[in-house]
Amino acid sequence: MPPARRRLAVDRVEAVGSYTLLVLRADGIDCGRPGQFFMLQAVPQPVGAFLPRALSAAWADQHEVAFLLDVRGVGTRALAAADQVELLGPLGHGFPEHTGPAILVGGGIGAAILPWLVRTLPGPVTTLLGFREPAQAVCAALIDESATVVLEPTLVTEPLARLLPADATVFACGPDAMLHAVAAMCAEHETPCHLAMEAAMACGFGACYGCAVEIDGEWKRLCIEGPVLEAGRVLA
Amino acid sequence: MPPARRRLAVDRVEAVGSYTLLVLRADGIDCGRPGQFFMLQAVPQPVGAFLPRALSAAWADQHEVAFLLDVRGVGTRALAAADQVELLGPLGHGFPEHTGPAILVGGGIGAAILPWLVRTLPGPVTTLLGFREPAQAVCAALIDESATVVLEPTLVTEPLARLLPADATVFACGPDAMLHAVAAMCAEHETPCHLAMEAAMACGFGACYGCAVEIDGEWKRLCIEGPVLEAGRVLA
Amino acid sequence: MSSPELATEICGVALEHPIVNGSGTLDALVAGTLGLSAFVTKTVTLNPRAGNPPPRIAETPAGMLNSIGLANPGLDAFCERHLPRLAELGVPLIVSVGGWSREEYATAVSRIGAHPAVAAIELNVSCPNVETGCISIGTDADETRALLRRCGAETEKPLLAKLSPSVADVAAIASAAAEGGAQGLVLINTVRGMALDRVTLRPLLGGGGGGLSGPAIKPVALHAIFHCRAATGLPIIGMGGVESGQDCLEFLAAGASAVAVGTSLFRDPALPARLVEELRDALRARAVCSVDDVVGLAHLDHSKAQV
Amino acid sequence: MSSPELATEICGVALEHPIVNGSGTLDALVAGTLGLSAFVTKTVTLNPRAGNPPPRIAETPAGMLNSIGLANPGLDAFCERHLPRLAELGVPLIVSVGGWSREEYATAVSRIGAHPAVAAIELNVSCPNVETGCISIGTDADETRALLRRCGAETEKPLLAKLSPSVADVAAIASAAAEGGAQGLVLINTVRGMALDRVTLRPLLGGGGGGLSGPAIKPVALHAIFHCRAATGLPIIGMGGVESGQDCLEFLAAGASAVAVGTSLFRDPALPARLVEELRDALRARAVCSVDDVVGLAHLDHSKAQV
Ligand SMILES: Cc1cc2nc3c(=O)[nH]c(=O)nc-3n(C[C@H](O)[C@H](O)[C@H](O)COP(=O)(O)OP(=O)(O)OC[C@H]3O[C@@H](n4cnc5c(N)ncnc54)[C@H](O)[C@@H]3O)c2cc1C
Ligand SMILES: Cc1cc2nc3c(=O)[nH]c(=O)nc-3n(C[C@H](O)[C@H](O)[C@H](O)COP(=O)(O)OP(=O)(O)OC[C@H]3O[C@@H](n4cnc5c(N)ncnc54)[C@H](O)[C@@H]3O)c2cc1C
Ligand SMILES: Cc1cc2nc3c(=O)[nH]c(=O)nc-3n(C[C@H](O)[C@H](O)[C@H](O)COP(=O)(O)O)c2cc1C
Ligand SMILES: Cc1cc2nc3c(=O)[nH]c(=O)nc-3n(C[C@H](O)[C@H](O)[C@H](O)COP(=O)(O)O)c2cc1C
Ligand code: FES
Ligand code: FES
Repeated sequence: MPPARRRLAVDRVEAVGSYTLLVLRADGIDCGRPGQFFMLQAVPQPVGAFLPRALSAAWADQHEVAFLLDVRGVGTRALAAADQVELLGPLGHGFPEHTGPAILVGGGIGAAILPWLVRTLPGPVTTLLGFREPAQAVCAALIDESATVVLEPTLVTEPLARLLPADATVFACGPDAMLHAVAAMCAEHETPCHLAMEAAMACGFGACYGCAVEIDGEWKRLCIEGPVLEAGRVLA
Repeated sequence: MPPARRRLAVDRVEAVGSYTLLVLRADGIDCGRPGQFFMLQAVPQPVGAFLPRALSAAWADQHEVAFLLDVRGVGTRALAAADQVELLGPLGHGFPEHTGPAILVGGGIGAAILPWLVRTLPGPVTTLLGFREPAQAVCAALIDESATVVLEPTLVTEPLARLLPADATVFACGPDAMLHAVAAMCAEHETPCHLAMEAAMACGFGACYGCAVEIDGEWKRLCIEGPVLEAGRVLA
Repeated sequence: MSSPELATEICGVALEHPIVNGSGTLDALVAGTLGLSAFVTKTVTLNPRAGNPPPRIAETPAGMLNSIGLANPGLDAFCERHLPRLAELGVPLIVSVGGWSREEYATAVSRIGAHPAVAAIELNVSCPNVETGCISIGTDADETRALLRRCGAETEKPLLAKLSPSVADVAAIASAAAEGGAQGLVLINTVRGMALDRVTLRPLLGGGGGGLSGPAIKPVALHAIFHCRAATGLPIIGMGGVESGQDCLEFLAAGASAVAVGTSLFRDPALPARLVEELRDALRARAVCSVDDVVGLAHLDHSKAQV
Repeated sequence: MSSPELATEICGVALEHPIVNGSGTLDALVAGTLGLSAFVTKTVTLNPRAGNPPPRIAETPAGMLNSIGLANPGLDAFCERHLPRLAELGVPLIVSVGGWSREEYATAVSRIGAHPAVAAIELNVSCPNVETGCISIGTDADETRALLRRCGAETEKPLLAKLSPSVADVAAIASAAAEGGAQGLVLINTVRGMALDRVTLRPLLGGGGGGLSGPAIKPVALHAIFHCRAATGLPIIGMGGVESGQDCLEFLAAGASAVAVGTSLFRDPALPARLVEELRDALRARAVCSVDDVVGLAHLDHSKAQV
């Protein structure tokens, strides 16, 4: 059974370079774990954004749950302007518990999922972030002060290539092309790798079958199987 | 050619008993004359109120244009909560110029159209207002401090009956049943009578043919012929 | 006043209240039944179907398009793996069946109808997301009649025909279904539509076109329900954009005996519970004793509604 | 970059830009032409029609229903009183014609086609707000073909067929119209729908049912345009919920040569001017030289769009 939808007040909205940080008062709700996601819709429902938007928590605690948004369309624009938000979640499977060394790879707004993950990893962390432009890279400070940041035309797979093979687990989030490149590199070096993926979602709780992604060689629901997947399940 | 649609800022919103006064900054636009109407839509457009709402100006001058709203549905509710409003108008034909004695008859939210009219009538005015409940009658003060106010089960046609025949012109606005009663009484006493009518309107400028009312014995567009009509045209 | 009676029935299937789900809009094995009074399965076909490639959904004004493409595990897996677990849900089970020929439907109906947990079977002759079969049957009165006859020979369970509004005269198809022996109707399936990618201006969905659902199609649903009820008198599961208790009231008045939710459920899984409350309140406010008193109300002494 | 070329043509009628109005959604004699590149009249019928009793409109999610019922002054009054004034508007004139039989259409086409100010004639075989005629023709391929043949014999002016999406296969009707000699298509008329009065729960509109228009039906329109273009290659005036320059772009890409606005015009009479600007900006942003370069773009090397 999916969690109950909750109406939460917006605590603050801040620009983080060209991204937007949306912080809700968590009201003590269970926010799950890093890598899980929520379906968010502004209140009142905006004209033209009939469906809620899937967003990964950037971090969450007893007091607040934060999202880093790339405001591109009508749904995210309405969220960035809202006083209240309907929130359904936490949904899906987040990152697995992990204690050893980790390499975090983020591309663009994919970095949004990393602040919380980095806070929960007890072992040594290396963070690699790739962006299209400097204004996007501002969010790196939310994740890891010592992150390696590259800008296009350099791809984040370049610094990753220099680190592999590594006795670490890779956690990656970003555009599909990046995820596939990262997964291929990790497979080649037999480095464990987990990908946080995206797909168009209408429900987030397995009802619509809209979020189909090729997993284990067949179309499966990303909201149920993922959004975090062991890379081998997607690469196959 | 209809006037240009304008986006106006809301100056203030006040409760007037159970009605709501919505005052916009007029920004120097031409607001027409008493009895004309405007199509209003809240900004941003509210979900569920796809069409603008037809509203008569309660009054207007260089600085402000005011509307008295009976907030019943999603469109008026959104207007009462808006910071900005899209406004198209003035539209239709208002009350004719009149210099002699006048009897104003308002029923329910029909009273909304009278404050402006009363201010522009140079001759003696008798105002009769009928409401369902005391909270609605609060708006009488906006129209005429010395208005005769009746509450259901008394109908506003009762005080009118006592005034007729009269050497005056009657101006009436209210529910259809009231308008037909008033028109019939005036016809009986050969008292000139003008009615401000309502119909469901999609456009307000003659485009949709939605606002059909039986006028001169056929379905005609209220937004073009009216909303103020010489009673004989509707009674026929 | 005592609480209004929400219990009702459709084709002999007793329902605690009139709110069920639309086929293909809930996986009760994952999400539970969310307070629905019956569970309708996603359409099952003889052979497994992977469904259409993504993207499978697109947002539209007050609605959405889907091109899922009848993704389902196929009859064998459904009967072996899903049915036993669906039987444990604790609410009546309505299984939706699709196919590419009369015989495919008949095979599925026979096997599914034999399962004791199945209360009724919905024949989906209206899926817009496949090229052939299914909707080609449901756009043809003769095919629809023949399909119902053929399937009726395979089961004692009530058969309901799920129809598409994307036809010239849905009431004529409904009448054909009734002649073929349908005990009920399910109205409406999605309306055929398409979205283009904003940037490439090519068809957005993996299946090309898709089916439009959500509040946008509510008026289309009310029209179909009203006219099919008038034409056949059959009990109807009504759906298409329902999102409030007022909507439920209107669907019942148009002629539905039960009301299904699909798209609006995606936004809020607590919707069924809220609808039950809102419907109860609405009936109470009207001093109506029972849901059944509202069913078909729109047909009483109305002089209009010719078109 | 120089300003993109917005000038185009439909069935040989030169247009300054692709934005026109939908039939029945503007009275240019009252409101002017609002910057439209051509004016399409409300549907004219042989005999005058009072139209349906009120209420004639109802608001719906992201759209509206209308049951105007083809209110019009009839052919004689139209030709004598309206046509001479419409001829003075200064933009090409497209007259929409409706009827209850082939001969009624033919009479109107012959008389209207003879007027020098008339650039083209639209045959409305798709009005959902009348019981018979009109849409009964447009839901039948043979009737549609025969109607076009019959009317083609009456005029040299281009004939466009305005079709309803409320059929099983609009592309089949479009193909029949093409076979009958239609030089163009007008897509889509409103979708059949109904609304109930919130309180009485009886049909709200004076005509019973009504036609659904506005953004809600945009996906239905794109689907119809895409498939009719693929089936016939005929030039199309596309419409159904258009409210932005992006919408215009998508309608052109789906296969429309001109784009009509109806319902969204009601909310803002300045819409045509805004659309022209937004379309110009959108073309410029894509470095496209001319509207014609976008028309039909959605059909290029798309592998999907089977349904
Ligand atoms: C599990 C998951 C986690 C996500 N986390 C984040 C996050 O932390 N921050 C963030 O900015 N974005 C995130 N996204 C992407 C986010 O959901 C989309 O950016 C957003 O839906 C686009 O909405 P919009 O209103 O800006 O754009 P619109 O153009 O209005 O979106 C139109 C439609 O397309 C869909 N859509 C468009 N792009 C995407 C996309 N990339 N993925 C899924 N659906 C899309 C939307 O759901 C919507 O229905 C996540 C997506 C998923 C599936
Ligand atoms: C010329 C004219 C002047 C008016 N002046 C005023 C005024 O000064 N103050 C005021 O409160 N109201 C006035 N009205 C009525 C006002 O337009 C409706 O009350 C309002 O449309 C109802 O909107 P809603 O959002 O509250 O209700 P909803 O229930 O959301 O309305 C639903 C739909 O029904 C239509 N509708 C419902 N009732 C009416 C009605 N009585 N007349 C026309 N359309 C209706 C609406 O336009 C809308 O499309 C006027 C109407 C007209 C035609
Ligand atoms: C994502 C999705 C999948 C659907 N799958 C099916 C299906 O498998 N079989 C079927 O008969 N209807 C299917 N439908 C149609 C719904 O059951 C319902 O008829 C339609 O969506 C209208 O209701 P709504 O507006 O409440 O969603 C589907 C609808 C959606 C949105
Ligand atoms: C109020 C109204 C009246 C209409 N009258 C006619 C008509 O007389 N003839 C016709 O062919 N179409 C008529 N239409 C249909 C429109 O021309 C158009 O096809 C349809 O509304 C879809 O476009 P839209 O969503 O932009 O309104 C009418 C539509 C509306 C809303
Ligand atoms: S988002 Fe609906 S099934 Fe995954
Ligand atoms: S409101 Fe549209 S014609 Fe009068």
